[in-house]
Amino acid sequence: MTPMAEDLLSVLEPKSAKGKSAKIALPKGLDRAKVQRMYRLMVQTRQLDDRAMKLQRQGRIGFYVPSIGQEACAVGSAFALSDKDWCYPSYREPGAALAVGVSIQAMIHQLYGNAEDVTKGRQMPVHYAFRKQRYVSVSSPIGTQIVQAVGTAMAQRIRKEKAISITYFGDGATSSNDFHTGLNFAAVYKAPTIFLCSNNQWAISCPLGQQTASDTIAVKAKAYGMPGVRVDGNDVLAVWQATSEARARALAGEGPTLIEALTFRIGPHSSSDDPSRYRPNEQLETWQKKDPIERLKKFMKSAGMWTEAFEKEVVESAIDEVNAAVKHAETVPLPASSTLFTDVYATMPPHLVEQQERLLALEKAQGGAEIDKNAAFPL
Amino acid sequence: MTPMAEDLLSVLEPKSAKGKSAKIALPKGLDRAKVQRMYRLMVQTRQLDDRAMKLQRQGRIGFYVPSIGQEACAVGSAFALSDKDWCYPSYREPGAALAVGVSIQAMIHQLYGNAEDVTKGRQMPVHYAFRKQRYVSVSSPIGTQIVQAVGTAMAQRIRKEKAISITYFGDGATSSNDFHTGLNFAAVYKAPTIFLCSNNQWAISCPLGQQTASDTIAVKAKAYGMPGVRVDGNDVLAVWQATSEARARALAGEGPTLIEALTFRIGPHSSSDDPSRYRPNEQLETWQKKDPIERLKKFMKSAGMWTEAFEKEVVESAIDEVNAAVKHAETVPLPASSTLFTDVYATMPPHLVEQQERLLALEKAQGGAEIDKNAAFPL
Amino acid sequence: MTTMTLLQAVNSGLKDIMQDDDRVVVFGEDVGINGGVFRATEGLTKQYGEERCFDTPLAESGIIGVAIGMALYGMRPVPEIQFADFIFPAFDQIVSEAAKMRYRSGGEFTCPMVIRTPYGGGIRGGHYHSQSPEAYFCHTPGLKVVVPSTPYDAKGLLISSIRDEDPVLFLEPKRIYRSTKQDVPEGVYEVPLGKARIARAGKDVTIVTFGAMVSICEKAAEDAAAKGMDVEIVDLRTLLPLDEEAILTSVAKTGRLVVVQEAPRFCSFGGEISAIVAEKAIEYLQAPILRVAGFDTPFPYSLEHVYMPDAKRVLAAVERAVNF
Amino acid sequence: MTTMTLLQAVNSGLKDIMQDDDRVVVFGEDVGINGGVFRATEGLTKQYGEERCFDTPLAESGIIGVAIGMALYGMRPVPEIQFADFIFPAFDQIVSEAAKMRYRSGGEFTCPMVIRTPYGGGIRGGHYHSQSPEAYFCHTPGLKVVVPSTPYDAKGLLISSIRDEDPVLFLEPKRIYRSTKQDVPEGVYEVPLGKARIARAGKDVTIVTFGAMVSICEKAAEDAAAKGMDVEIVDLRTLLPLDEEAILTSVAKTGRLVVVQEAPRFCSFGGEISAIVAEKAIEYLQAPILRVAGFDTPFPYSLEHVYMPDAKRVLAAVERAVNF
Ligand SMILES: Cc1ncc(C[n+]2csc(CCOP(=O)(O)OP(=O)(O)O)c2C)c(N)n1
Ligand SMILES: Cc1ncc(C[n+]2csc(CCOP(=O)(O)OP(=O)(O)O)c2C)c(N)n1
Ligand SMILES: [Mg+2]
Ligand SMILES: [Mg+2]
Repeated sequence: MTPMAEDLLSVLEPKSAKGKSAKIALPKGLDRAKVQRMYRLMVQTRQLDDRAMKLQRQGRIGFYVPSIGQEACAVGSAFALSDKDWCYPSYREPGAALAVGVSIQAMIHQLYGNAEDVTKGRQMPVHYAFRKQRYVSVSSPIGTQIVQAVGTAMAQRIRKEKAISITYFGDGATSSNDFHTGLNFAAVYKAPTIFLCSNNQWAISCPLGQQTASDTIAVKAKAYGMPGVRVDGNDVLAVWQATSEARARALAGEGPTLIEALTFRIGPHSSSDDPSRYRPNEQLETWQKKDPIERLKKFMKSAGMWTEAFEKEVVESAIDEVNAAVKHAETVPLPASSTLFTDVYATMPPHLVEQQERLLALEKAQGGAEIDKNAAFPL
Repeated sequence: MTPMAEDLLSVLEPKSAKGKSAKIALPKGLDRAKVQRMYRLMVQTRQLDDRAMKLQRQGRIGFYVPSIGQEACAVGSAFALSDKDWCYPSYREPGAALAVGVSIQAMIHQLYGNAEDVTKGRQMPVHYAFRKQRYVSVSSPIGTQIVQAVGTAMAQRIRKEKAISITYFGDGATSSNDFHTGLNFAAVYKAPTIFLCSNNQWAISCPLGQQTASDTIAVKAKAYGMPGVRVDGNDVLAVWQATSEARARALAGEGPTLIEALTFRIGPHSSSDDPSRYRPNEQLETWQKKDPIERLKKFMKSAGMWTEAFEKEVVESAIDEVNAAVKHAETVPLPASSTLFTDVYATMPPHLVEQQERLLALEKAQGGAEIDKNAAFPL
Repeated sequence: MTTMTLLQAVNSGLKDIMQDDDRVVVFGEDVGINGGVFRATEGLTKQYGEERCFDTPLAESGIIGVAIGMALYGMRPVPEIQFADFIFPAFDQIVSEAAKMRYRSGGEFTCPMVIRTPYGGGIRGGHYHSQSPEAYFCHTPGLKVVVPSTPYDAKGLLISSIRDEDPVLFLEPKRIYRSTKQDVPEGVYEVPLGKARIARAGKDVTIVTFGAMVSICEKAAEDAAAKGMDVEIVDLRTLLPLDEEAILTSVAKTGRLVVVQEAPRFCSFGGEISAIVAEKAIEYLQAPILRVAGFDTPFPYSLEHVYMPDAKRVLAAVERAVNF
Repeated sequence: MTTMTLLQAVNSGLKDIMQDDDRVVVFGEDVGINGGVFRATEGLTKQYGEERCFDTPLAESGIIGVAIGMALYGMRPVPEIQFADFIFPAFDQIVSEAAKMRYRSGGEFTCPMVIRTPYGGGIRGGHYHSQSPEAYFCHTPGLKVVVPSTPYDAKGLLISSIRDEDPVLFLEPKRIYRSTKQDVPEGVYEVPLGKARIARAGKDVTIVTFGAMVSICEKAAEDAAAKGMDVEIVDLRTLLPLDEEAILTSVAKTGRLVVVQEAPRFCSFGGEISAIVAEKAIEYLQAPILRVAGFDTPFPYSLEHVYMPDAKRVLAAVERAVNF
């Protein structure tokens, strides 16, 4: 499949000028505490994913999209943001949500779509939205967020705010209309936007070569007159560095950057998918060896940033937090039927008032509707 | 504005290795008769445009889009096609229609939208469609034809036909969704398609720099892993050569090519537009000096392919043909009211039969509807 | 007060609201130096600078997508789509994104923006410069759809739309952009969304209509009056959310309903009016509910005058209803 | 005859028509080796090769645009849109291009193709895997819109659609993809477009519906029968062009009409049914025309079961109509 190109930015596997492996140099701006924090975020993401996939298999939540193997892309990039920056994620960046300060509990409520879910059970699991963290509502339609992120960046510039927007998407999304439009608008207006493509080399069952005939995703930046950068997406430090550099350029008025983070989707596309139908096993095995958590751990060990005790604390506290959140979420009921009608508009218009009243009257007279036990996604 | 890049393919103004101007070499495959034919097609196009703009100003037709200054793009490229190739034009390629064998009379009927117009007066002027010449129905929405051309090319390949499709569009259209999708699909499937962008440097009032931040249009091909070629669009021989080469590659199974033909829109965007509102006069003057007809004429003179008598015959016969066609078109009535309802479907469904009957009954009872004399495009 | 055309009223509304609210940003194809192909944005770049009124690349999905991102952030974008016929590349951003943002995020994110676009026939624009696509948007919960029919309403409704907290599609009837003038106040004022206007009071038949069809219906009503039929015209002004009450009140009075629109009939907005009345006021009806609409064909060029509902066709329906 | 689910019937229809007509080409996201996310195209690539069934890049506008180019050329493309909710990026190609090609070119170019897409709720797919967008397409002259409700019809209607000379949107009710089985003939056969089916004969109330709502209405009809109300169910099968005659005949018999659909109510397809009856059969009506529909909100996730019309809500409407 896609070979690792020569110009792949890597921190954890640096090459000397002669192509030999060289000593790892921590990127400027990072320190021990920050590296440990990124490690923790990746572990939390992994634990959340693991547990959520199990909950789905047990029928306790309806659907899930794991990001296993791609934690470095989300965490490394989002960790480079400041608290005025806006984030337009796809469904495969729970690590970014954690990195910008969303709580595991809030995310797990969303998976249950219960009455404490801030999005009121309106969307399928993993379609998070957190206003406080400027973590914009995840959409299912692929690519739509890309151009929206540009709008926010343009507004930030009009408002002269020292902030940027970042948007996440996959290799498949580069085929979407909005990829084209988003990158083009951003370049024309020199909008302070970072386009982070997690190139995990598959779009459900379609390999990268069926998505595009270009050698890389990064080269697509040339079409828009913007810089394109290719980074080892399983190297959280390299992702952090590439994002930080792009962010600095954006703040300096130099416009957007396309970052291609080369990675791999270790798990299924979603809880509905069976990759053994289409994906060669060898490819999976090759990539399993590049696990982003293991790679960072190896470096941290060598740099004296990692101990068994640290590991234990990180893993156990992540598990505990997830467990507690699941436990609580399962005590919370579904949203009330009346919430079906709110938030369509700021003020409920007469026809919705009428529909709401009629439904509540019917429920009162005959009892509520029953959940269809046969319904499962996808059928 | 956009500078003439170094790598601009030119036949009429060849540069030697040292950058000095060199002797003009007729591209392989062209001869005296063919060059003369292209000259004639450009003159016909110009005469048609000239007259049609006047008809519009006189209120005899409702709308027109001139291609003055861009004749070489359409004629040079379409002249390179064979009679199995399919053509997906935009509104600014009357020269391509003439080159693939459409008659001036057929085009002028369309401008009048009369009962002899093959498209039955269904669309505004210049939205031609000619099945016999595989000249696909021009659409107003920008860019839509680009991806359709790819579908035809894919079908040609499935059918193992020795034929290609070509599609025309402007610089503005490179911002459209369909530009992205069309080029991407074509490259992935190695479809035998030629994408011919007539970069006339304006999209109505928006200059190229507001459309894209890339230095050229041709560079956009890189995003799709296909060759991008830049050609002097006011040099009909160079356009012919670039198209012929791209066509040969396509037939050889080597896939699509993006050709950027650098040119300039001498006239207004359309009969509704006033370029003096937005366009610097110097730019116009610079480009008027590169008139594609004058440039070819100069070469033909020097190559002994042009005489006064030839010129006279070419111009006069073009004028005569246009005049005769206008004269005839004006004798033809509008399509009958009943034609409003045909061609929505292959077979008229009951609800349209009913609507048709009701209308005809009303017309019979009360007389037909009146034309609104105040209606003019755009209001 | 100044006497203005509908087009001037739109321009005036934009100017005044941009003065009033610095979150308002206007953009689209050719809206800057060119002032829009109809000149609705004339002078805005000059007055407010290129950051507040600017041209965009030729991509409607980009225009709307960018507007959404701005709205989420806290601006009040007012993107223009050059002709309503060209809104479809942005359809996904409008119906999947702008319309659903508030709901799907549980109110965390909202999308106040106004998409202005000229719509409708009668300008010899043929297939792709004439359509009336309101039905597509009226079927999309989360959107509001507004259509003025007079200069005064155009300005007031536009300002109300821009001040509204939800995304609004503002359809401007281009056929009457310059056809009549009316006194229009200077400065900002509102005409409330969701409230219809009785364009003409009458007792025999109700016509429900909007946009450029209002004046056609007024003409038909005069012809009807000459024949002794007293027509009431309800000009909806906002199609979604609909002023059901105004319609039902009028129908309860007249007992007869004719719905008039330019768009094709099948599965259209006008059908919703019929359906509501057939559900809620059938007991008042003394005649079938009739619709006068565009035919169920694409919009033609040469035969535009035959295609579009005119006073004759409206009158014929009024007569049918009265004589039933 | 083989007993098949609706999904298997679709797959069988594709297999047989591809055998019968070598112009038929199938493509879309994940339709190749993966056989489609629902497996509707399972085995096609294996049987007919990668030129006749293949995966595409992730771009619905590309899928449909390419299909148009193939259809113009003379193929019979059958593109798949993975979920109907994702059809909107292709909206422009469908409504501006495919639908209008024959008309705008005066019949010079035609666009026979079938867009297959699973639609509707009831699978816990939330916002973007549940919508019923038929109204958008039914308002678009030049398109046909077909919705099967049984395995037998699914195969026969699909084959008729592929043989049709015009573009067809073929909406597959995914909720009932695997819920029931039926005998389905082997080999190609047709169920004609434009003809409704009386799914249940009755004399007191007419229900007009289609797709996955047919079985919901059948359940409601049984409950109604238990209460002494005799319900007739018209399963439309083709929404455009509509079998008006079947509807009017039934309403003339029963004098009462309930329209049932999953989509939101406002400006929907169901409204058209009401409007037609309110225009053409009002003299037969003994009750208001009622609609049972999705609420006018985006499609929810957790409360899907409350949102979707169920037998209870249908029954309530039937009772209201009968007791009016
Ligand atoms: C517009 C649209 N079309 C189709 C889908 C169905 N779908 C969901 S995810 C997906 C593949 C996405 O691939 P990619 O962009 O590479 O992201 P990844 O899942 O690999 O992270 C598809 C086809 C969709 N969600 N939206
Ligand atoms: C989708 C769409 N948006 C807007 C328009 C209005 N419009 C017509 S031509 C045009 C500019 C096209 O520019 P370009 O592609 O460079 O072609 P040119 O006219 O210069 O030949 C615009 C904006 C349209 N026809 N279609
Ligand atoms: Mg991917
Ligand atoms: Mg141009």
